[in-house]
Amino acid sequence: MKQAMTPEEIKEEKPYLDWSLSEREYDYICDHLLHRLPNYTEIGLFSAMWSEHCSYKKSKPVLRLFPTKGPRVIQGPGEGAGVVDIDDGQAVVFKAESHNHPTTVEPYQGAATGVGGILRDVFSMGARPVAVLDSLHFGELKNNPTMRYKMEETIKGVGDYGNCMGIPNLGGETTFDPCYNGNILLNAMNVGLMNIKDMEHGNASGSGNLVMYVGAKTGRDGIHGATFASADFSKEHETQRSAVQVGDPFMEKLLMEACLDLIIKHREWLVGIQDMGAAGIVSSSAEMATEGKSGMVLNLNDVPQREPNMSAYEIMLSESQERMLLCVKKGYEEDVKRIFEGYNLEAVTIGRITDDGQYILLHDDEIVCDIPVTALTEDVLEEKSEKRKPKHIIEAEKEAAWEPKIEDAGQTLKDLLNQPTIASDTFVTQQYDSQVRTNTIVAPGSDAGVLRVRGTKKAIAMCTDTNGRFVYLDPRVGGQRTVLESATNIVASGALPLAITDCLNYGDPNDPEIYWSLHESCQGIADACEILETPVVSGNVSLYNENDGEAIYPSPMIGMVGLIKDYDHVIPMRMQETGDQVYLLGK
Amino acid sequence: MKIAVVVFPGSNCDVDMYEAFHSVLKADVKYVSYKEKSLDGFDMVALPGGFSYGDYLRAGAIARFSNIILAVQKMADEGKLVLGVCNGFQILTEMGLLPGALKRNDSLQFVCKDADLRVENAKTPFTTEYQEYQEIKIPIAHGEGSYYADEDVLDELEKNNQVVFRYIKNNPNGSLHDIAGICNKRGNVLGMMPHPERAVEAILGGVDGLPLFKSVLKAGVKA
Amino acid sequence: MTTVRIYVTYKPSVFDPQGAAITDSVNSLGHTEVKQIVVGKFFDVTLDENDLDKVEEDVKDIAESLLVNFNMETYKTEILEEKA
Amino acid sequence: MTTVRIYVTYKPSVFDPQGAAITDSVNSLGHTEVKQIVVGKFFDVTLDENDLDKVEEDVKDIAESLLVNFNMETYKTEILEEKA
Ligand SMILES: Nc1ncnc2c1ncn2[C@@H]1O[C@H](COP(=O)(O)OP(=O)(O)O)[C@@H](O)[C@H]1O
Repeated sequence: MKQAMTPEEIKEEKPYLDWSLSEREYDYICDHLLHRLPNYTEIGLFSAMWSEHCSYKKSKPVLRLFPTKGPRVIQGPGEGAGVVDIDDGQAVVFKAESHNHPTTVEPYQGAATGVGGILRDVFSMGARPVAVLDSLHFGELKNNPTMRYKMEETIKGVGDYGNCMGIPNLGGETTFDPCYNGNILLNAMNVGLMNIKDMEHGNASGSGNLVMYVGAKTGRDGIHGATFASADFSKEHETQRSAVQVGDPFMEKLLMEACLDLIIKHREWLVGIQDMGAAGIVSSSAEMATEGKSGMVLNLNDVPQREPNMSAYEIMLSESQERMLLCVKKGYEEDVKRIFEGYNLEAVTIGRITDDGQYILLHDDEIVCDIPVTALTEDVLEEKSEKRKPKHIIEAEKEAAWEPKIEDAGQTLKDLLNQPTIASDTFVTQQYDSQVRTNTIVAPGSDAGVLRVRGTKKAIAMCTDTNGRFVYLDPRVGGQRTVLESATNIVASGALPLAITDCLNYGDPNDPEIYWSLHESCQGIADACEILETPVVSGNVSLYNENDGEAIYPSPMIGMVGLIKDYDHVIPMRMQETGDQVYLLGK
Repeated sequence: MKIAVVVFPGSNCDVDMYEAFHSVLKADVKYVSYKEKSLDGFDMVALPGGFSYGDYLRAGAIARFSNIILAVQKMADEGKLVLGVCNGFQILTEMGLLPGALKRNDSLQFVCKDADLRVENAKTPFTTEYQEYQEIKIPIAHGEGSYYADEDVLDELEKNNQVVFRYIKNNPNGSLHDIAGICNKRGNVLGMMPHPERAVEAILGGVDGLPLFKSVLKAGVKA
Repeated sequence: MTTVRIYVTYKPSVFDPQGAAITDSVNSLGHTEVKQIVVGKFFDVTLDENDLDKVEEDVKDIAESLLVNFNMETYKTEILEEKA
Repeated sequence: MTTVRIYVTYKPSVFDPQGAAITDSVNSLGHTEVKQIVVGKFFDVTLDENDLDKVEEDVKDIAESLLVNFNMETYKTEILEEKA
């Protein structure tokens, strides 16, 4: 397959600008990393790997604010998911991830694949996913049938995927605010359990070891997620092409059972395993090789493909769902294949590990990429951002604090209960299987979901909390409050808070006011985490949540997990008996 | 009494069913793969809930071509106990061991909640530990649970007392005659949408499913 | 190669909640001229077979053993295209 | 009265897990001559309208505003029958 442009044409025409790689970055790649002009495939890989989504180049300085260590933390941020010790050789494994753009564009599939992606992050660690939580934020429902449709489809997408996988939904939140009119938020969290001895890493090392691919075939789905998300919507109508990623929960169920089987029963065959998430094969393979301080050679003709005539660039960047990448010890190729065959899945060798640190791709007998692995993963230019206190906050500080006037408390209560954000969520939670696998002690509808750890007296509590409006008005206190809200939800269920995960949902960070809010609110989250001794063990950043230049409220989501030593101490939220006394604690 | 829980690709309440027999009732239960051809040596087989083959065509439609299905048929013919819950019920209708079919819920939505049921027939080997017309609460969790059969089939079911569980108060899915579970004429094959295996421990919300498990274990002792 | 389209619908006696829901929402969008909407699915089956008798036999078997549930559904077939 | 059939399918580049799973199972039933099964849905819309231009306009609006998801699907229409 011919490259679409020559290196010289790329230098001249600068197509990478459309893929959100800057001229400064391009020059840096040419002059300092490659000492030559990159070809079309290579520059495509750089633009994906150096995107905010993969590199965190904008948000890294902010993420450094978070405390990430603690006596129970076995694995903090950086792997598929965070791992926290819950005694007896067991650990709870969890992470949250956003899928805001895909859900805004195609709510059902966006939500479904959001759930699917976060499950793979957890089971690739060697943990069995035991609960899903979903944090949903929609625009206004009133007089807005499109938003109602999007809401219904989003909920259906979350439900269908988790239900089909047989992973109970243990909680979440559903809020409505005009700031999400043009940009829905879907954050999915997954919690898994494992025996610490089974923990796996996204690692590829050992010259001569194999790179194997398993799961769904590769199509042209979600290529350049970022460009797709911002592409003019109406143009899409006329074409026969679609980059929508479609979820296949049945495939994922097989993949999950097969991977857990392999990890738990045959870990000596395996060097590492990682799911293919954003930026597909390139990000999973380059990250694994970096982790293992290795090089890698992949033959793209061996990658299972769903569509004919895919270019190297398309194969590498495809975001087709339900795929995993494995590094397998030399000599165990056939054994690994046999495990997957047992689940009607085909595992295919697509490459091998080398020790020269180079990332080499072959396609149709040509070398289409030959660059140092770390150029993709570690040499990313961090970007400085400007901060400026938002005008609306400065203005508000000059005014006297607003005092609510309540004339008719009964009416005010009714008005409050009428708010979709506050009204009953049964409509949502009824569509989710919350009991499958029979460990659910407290289902959605309480402060936190509570799940028994089968075979022990232990239980884990979990919840998600977001408070966009609060954070918008006072990012520092809003960030603190959000963590505190989670902690009170966990404590009220009878559990000790252990650690948190997060999704940082914000607008364009190049806007100094938004960056200031991002920084301040994360400082607030960090403050609260320090005091509550709940380190951040995993998380996700979603920037550029805007529509027509209107940003969403800064909306960090906190997902917290707590431990209950004896589930007989679980406290349900409901009033228990007539005649019981009611107390108000605190100020 | 030896019980088999069949695992199809996409089964996901296999654990629920297994643990109800194993941890709660301390019965002799084993997982059996859908690839097996024989259930010899077992006295009962349970087809669990879930999404066999993703329910991608109709729920249960593809699973019924598995090897194990002939063995299930054989158990039914021999008068041994066959229990299908949720997806298992759908498979039993697809393979023709039970009449009728399960359609998409009238609401077009998946529904997970406690359902109020009445035990309409307490004489089957699955229900002897219930009282006739006892009202019970059992969780449901399905998207395709609306029972449908032609008029004459429904008449036949009613006449032979084959409707074992019926929804009361509120029909959650639009099933005809409020049917939640039916058995075959002989009474040794039961299919039901609600999940009795999810109602066997008080800590998880209720124990109204326990009598069903006690009934089958008692039937096993007598047999 | 031959491609056959198999149309599957509910039997007329079976209530179709989806059809009813769609008809309602089309009406409430202002299209009151719409009296009924019946929903069905179709399967385009491409077979490596050109003998039409054989094709008919294969398709009948596939439809009746798997694609159609006679308790609630009926079907029709139509040949879409044949090529060597 | 006029009845129009609206056929809705995934765009060719969109992955269809349902079609893939059904093809697999048809193959494993022994029908190895089957190379591909594509799944689609159809809507038979009956309108109280005989002016075919008007029918076409109505059907286009119904399909595009409600029945078809342009992110992933395309559609075709066909007039099934007209009667007064
Ligand atoms: N999208 C959702 N998924 C799962 N559970 C949800 C969802 N939305 C709300 N819930 C559940 O409904 C209950 C009420 O939610 P919410 O109104 O946010 O309560 P609170 O403000 O007390 O946290 C919670 O138990 C929550 O877990």
